Amino acid sequence: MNVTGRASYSESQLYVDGVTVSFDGFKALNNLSFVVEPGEMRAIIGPNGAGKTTMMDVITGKTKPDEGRVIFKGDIDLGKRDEAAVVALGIGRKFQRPSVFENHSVFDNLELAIKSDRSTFACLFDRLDADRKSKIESTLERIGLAGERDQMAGKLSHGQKQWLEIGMLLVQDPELLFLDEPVAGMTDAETEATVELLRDLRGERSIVVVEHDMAFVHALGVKVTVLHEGSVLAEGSMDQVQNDPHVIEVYLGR
Amino acid sequence: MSLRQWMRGGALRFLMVFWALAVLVPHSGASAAEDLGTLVTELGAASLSKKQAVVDRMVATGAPEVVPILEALVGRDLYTRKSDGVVVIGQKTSGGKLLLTDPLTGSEVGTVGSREVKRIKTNNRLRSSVKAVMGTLTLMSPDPQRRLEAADGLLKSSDQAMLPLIETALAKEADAAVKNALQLAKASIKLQSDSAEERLAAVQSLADRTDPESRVMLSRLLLKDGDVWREPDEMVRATAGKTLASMESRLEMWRTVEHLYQGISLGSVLLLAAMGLAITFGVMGVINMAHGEMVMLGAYTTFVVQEVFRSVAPGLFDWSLAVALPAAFLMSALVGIAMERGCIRFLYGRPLETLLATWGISLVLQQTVRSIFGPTNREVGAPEWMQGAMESVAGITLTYNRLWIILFSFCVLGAVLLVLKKTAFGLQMRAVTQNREMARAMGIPTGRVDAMTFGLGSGIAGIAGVALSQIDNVSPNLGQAYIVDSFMVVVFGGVGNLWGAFAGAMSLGVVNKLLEPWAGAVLGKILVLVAIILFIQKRPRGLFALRGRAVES
Amino acid sequence: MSLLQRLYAPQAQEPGKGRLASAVLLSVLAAIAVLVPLLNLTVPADSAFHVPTYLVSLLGKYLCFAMLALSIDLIWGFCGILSLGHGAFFALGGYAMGMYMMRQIGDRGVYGNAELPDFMVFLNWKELPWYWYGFDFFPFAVVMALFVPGLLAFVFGWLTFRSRVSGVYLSIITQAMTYALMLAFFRNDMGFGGNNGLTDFKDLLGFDLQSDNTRAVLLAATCVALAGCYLMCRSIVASKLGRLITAIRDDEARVRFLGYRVENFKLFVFVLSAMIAGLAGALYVPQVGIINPGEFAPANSIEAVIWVAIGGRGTLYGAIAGGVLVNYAKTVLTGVIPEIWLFALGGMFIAVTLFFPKGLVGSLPAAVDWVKRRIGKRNPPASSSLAEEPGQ
Amino acid sequence: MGKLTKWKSALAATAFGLAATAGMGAAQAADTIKVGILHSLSGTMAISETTLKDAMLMLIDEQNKKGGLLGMKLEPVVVDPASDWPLFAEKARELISKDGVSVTFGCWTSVSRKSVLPVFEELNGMLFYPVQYEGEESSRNVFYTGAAPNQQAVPAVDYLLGEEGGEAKRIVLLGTDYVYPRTTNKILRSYLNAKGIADADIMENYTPFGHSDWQTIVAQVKEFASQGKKTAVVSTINGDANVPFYKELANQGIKAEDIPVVAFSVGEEELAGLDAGPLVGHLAAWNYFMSVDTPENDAFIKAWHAFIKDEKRVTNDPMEAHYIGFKMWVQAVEQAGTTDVDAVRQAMYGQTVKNLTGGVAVMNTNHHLSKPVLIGEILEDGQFEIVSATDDVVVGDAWSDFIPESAKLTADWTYPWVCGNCEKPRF
Repeated sequence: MNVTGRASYSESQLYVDGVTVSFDGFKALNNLSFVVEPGEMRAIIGPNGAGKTTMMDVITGKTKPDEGRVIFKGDIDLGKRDEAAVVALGIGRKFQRPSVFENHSVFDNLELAIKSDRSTFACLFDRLDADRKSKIESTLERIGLAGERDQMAGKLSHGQKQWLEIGMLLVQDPELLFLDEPVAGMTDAETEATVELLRDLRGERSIVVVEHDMAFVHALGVKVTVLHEGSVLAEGSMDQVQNDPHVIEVYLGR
Repeated sequence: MSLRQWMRGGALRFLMVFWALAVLVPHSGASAAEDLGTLVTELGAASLSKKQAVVDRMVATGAPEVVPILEALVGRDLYTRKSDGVVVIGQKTSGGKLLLTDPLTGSEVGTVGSREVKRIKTNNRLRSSVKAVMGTLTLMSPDPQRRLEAADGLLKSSDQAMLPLIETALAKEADAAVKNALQLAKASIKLQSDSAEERLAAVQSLADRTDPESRVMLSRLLLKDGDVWREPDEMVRATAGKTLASMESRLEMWRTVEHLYQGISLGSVLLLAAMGLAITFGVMGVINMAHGEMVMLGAYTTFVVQEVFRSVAPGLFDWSLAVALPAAFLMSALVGIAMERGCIRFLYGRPLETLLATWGISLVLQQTVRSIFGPTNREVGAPEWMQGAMESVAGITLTYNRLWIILFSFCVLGAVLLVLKKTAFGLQMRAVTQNREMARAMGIPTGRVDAMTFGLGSGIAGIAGVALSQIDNVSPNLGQAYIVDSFMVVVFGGVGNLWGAFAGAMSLGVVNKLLEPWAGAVLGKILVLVAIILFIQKRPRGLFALRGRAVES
Repeated sequence: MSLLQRLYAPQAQEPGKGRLASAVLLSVLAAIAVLVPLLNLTVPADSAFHVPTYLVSLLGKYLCFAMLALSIDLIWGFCGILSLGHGAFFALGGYAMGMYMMRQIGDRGVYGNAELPDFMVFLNWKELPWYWYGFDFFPFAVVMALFVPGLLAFVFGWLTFRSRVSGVYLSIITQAMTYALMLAFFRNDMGFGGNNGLTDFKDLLGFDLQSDNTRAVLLAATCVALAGCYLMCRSIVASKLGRLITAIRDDEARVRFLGYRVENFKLFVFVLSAMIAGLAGALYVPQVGIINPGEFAPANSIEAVIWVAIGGRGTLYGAIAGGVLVNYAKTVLTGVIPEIWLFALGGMFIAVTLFFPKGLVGSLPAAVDWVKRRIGKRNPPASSSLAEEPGQ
Repeated sequence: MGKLTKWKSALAATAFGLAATAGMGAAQAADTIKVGILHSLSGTMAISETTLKDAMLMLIDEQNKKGGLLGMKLEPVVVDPASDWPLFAEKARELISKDGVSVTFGCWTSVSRKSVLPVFEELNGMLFYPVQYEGEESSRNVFYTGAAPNQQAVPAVDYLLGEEGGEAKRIVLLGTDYVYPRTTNKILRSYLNAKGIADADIMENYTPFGHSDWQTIVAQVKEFASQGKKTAVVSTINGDANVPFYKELANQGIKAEDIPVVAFSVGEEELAGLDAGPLVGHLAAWNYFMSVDTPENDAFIKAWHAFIKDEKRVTNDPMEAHYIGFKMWVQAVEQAGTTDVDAVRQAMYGQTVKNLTGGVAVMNTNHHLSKPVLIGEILEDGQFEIVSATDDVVVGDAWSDFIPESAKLTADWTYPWVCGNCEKPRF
């Protein structure tokens, strides 16, 4: 399956170009390349060990690529930046395991996440202004946690934690969002609500969803990239990739 | 065969001794032989500085009884009886009393308490010269050890008149060590020759050696007494200087070898101390501050085992360590299991709390040992085969106890690796530490495996205690001295990896020992600690860290 | 809004019990600062209300240890960084103050040498090493008592947090740090008096160290400093930065992916904590009269961590209580049962870990709730949780 | 909870805290004379100091059997300063202020003595310090019953340099890195220089406390000794480090006849912890050896064995120092008729006690004893055989003659000097 051509890279949101990462000889990513367009929502699927999490680690600055480049917004090389710098550029990431600050209230979680001066001393003397406060309140509404505003995040249900984490990303105002298994462990109703939420976000910003749940990916109805052994196996609409013989082999064969 | 028996063995020997004694004391011909009995009494009464003269006169009598008397003198078995001032030879009996014999006749003259006699004092100088005299008498002994001592004595006296005796002995000698010592003695004697050529030849005969004795001989030639050279001949001096310089340069390489050996030896001690910790801390995640006390318990077990041997079977003392090993393992392992069951198992998942509790346990264990055994050091003896050192020809010293400890630490490492990799218990242990829930679901008794694992780690610490008792104090503080170092080794090597502990211990040991001659012991250690801190910055998970996503989360 | 105002501003984080404990703590400190000197200096020695001088210096010592415990709680209880080397910062602060007092001796030393301290005289030092310059001046010494521990913490933390060394690795290398410093200070060549350290102090700012007045003032100053540090820590903990460091403790990766440079926040708290420890050391030395390399011993740092755990970590006041409590127990036990006091102390550590995982003071609210429930109070308690529950 | 109740509870807590601590200053009983014993029973120094605590208990017990002192029983007050130097100061203050002891016997390390010194001076207490030390000190409130450098180090070196000791021409000074070895070695170096031994023939090496790996240093000593001149080692290695040092020495085959080691901190107690066989012939310099054959010593050893209920326990020099110190104090109290520190101090000067080793110890006005100096060789059984003894007692010098700054000082606590470190009399 061929990779999207060079032509689109200067105006792309994210351009992953031939990235290779290996751990003690094992190639977690092998010459991985793909492009995400501005405003696009993309689903990335792949079996365990396909390199999905490592891919996100590389893009968000946690892991440095051994080879290849990651270009953001046409001219920013992410390969040399750490997590904080990547976030400051406007990239948000939700983890596979919901990670919220369990010993803080829901409101505090959002307050810590909201776009503001990240320097140490600014935080020491920071007071929440009205603008940010109203933004937090509106985000609370949006993720459906207004009623749990002052509850400890640790007391939330699994699905609520997922939403809170998405909310924490939203208040950062990122241009590009990575969501790692946003509906893992959710009930059907919660999954549906999440699909609504994501559809609602569509067009506002570029979103990459990494997911196992095929029904969910189907429901999103977006372009799908299939990873396998650290590189792209197939790309296209859900229906296209589902019928791709390579994909069938990887998922069903052997 | 004691010297006395040997002396009485035959006329030939008697003649030889007589001849040796005759040539040994050049001024012996001056006066007629004195009465040995008077001399012995005089020896008992003489002050330390006068004794030398009395000994010389005793030798001059040429009587064969002199040898056992001198032997007793050097062995500190010669006494004067307080009641009548008679000189006697005393032998310790099992009851703490002394069995007295007459030095001249060898007949028993009674048994007395140790406060009823007074030991005839000797000092290093006197013993040294008496041993030199005796050397000539025992050079033909069938016991190589005695011959070696004799040769050393000859080296010390370096008497010209002994040269023919040495030549004869050299021709017959088969034992390499004795031969070596004899050659040294010969060179030493020849260096005192009046002929410059002979001295030169002697210097040249030393060219292949690097041992301290020959270097002492050569250096002496280069000394000045005031403005006068000790060695008058310039040619001899120049050759000696050159020979010495070439010895030094060869020695340089050997010294590096010696430092490496010392480093590996220190490393093996660290490895032993840290290996148990690599299991309790590295594998189970328990910050076990009582680890040092497990080592201490092992050392005290050794002490107890040896006490039993001393009182029950003193003849088998050399085997005491073989018994102490399993005993120490069991002792420490049982205490470890009790600790785990009684306390630590309630704290899994809270590693920092284990620090607190085990610190408390370590205080309690220390005080317990102090209460039972007292606060002072306890004597742990070394079996015969762990005493002394291998002196290589190159002049470097490899001590046997360290050699054994190096071997021992490797064996323990191998055994532990085997247990972990090849046994069902090892498999269960790895399963439990990797995924407790899954292991339990598969029917592994996780509680028992935890206890056994902790017991294994503690038991290894106990074994380390047996080894450490051979080189360090056996006191309640023993453990404290090793705990910080052990943690350094485990963290430096990489937590949870026995090979990491091995590599960590060896590199820390070797680096420390290579730095020590240059920086001194204290600064060397500080530098190593700083290096560890910096190294951890470079590899935050230690030397043998697994890299990858799974490890980090 | 000032720091102090913010302290009392209601926060979602602050259940009532934290404030109550603060009030109790501050009033106790105020009472000690005022009453003890008063009862020591004005009440005649034979009165029942007389506080002996012996107690004054003992209390001062406890409070210095409490301050060290406070500094450890700030970094451990809130930021999750277990430092097993905080004794080093304490000792460095102590040495700075000791050096000042050493210089104050002037020519009253045994050799009457105005230029050099006694230990340098008999070790044949020809001149004062450069790093002793400036310690004739009290303000300089005080600045150094804060600056040197701060600098060490900065360099150490900057290296360590940037390389993301964490967990037990960090704990062990902090231990390596204090161990290396101990060995270094033991060396007589270092110029800090070797094993004997600095001792034989005469006066501080011209006041005789052996007079009851000076002791009383030192105790009061310690109370004030401890209260000040407590308030500062409390306001920091309550600020956004405080919530952020707690977040770092609970989920460092999340904070990082929110765009914060975690290492800077850790560094800030670490340096601040080291400076508090340094201040505690500086106040400690004039009250005990000696500073020596033994204070750097890894065991001392571990013990200080244990005070915090005994008191209850993540509460600040718990750490202070733990520091005082354990040291008080040590004083009593070493005098009353000198042969077996280690059993008692060790047993206490084990028991607290097993039965009061939140520490003695940290478990108080729960105990109070339990008692209240038993009594059957009409109004259920507002919150049953602890002030700040430590995470993993 | 109202504001008022809050304050009430705060006050109550304060009062409770004070009451609890004030309770420690309990009233003192007047029918006994209290004797403080300030020796570490735990921590690193417990190994040496616990024995001294037991020795003091024995001496006090014996005195009580004789009817006590001034018609009162002696009551020992034992505390544990736990090898923690600031704790020494705290405990000293506790003994004097709270327990009201009349005299204290204690300390081992110099740093512990330095730590308690200001306390004894401030509260005018009286301390008997029983261990050999570096000198350079004389306090009005301390009596030094151990050896000063001129009572141990200098005679020992004299012996090594002399004919009997083997006429050493090169000296290795090995020590633990703290004040006592540093000072002693400084004194020795200047003494050796005066005896014509050049600096090139002196090797000085310091190791940390508890140093356990002696391979390198012992090898260095061997190397240093292989330069053609008779070499001897003077060891000021402290406590714990000695056992591994001697083990390494023995294993590397250094015999006393070749390179004798004379130690100032190794006595019967230390040798009890190792197999002395390979060490036979190495030396130690002390003012007391257990092997000394006098009736006083026999009685002392017998009493000690009976008290400690262990025939294997040894006696050593600091124990004798406590024995002398305690006897002198008892005599001084009897002479003064009171336990008042000032009166007892005056009565102390010139007190004489028969040494356990023969001869008579005298307390001088510089608070140091005159004692004989003995040099012994290690025997197989961990005892010493005396090979040299001073003809007469040696007066302990507080200030060494071999350190220029110190040579000019005089310690004399009687009129007209009344000073521990003066160049001219006060009055």
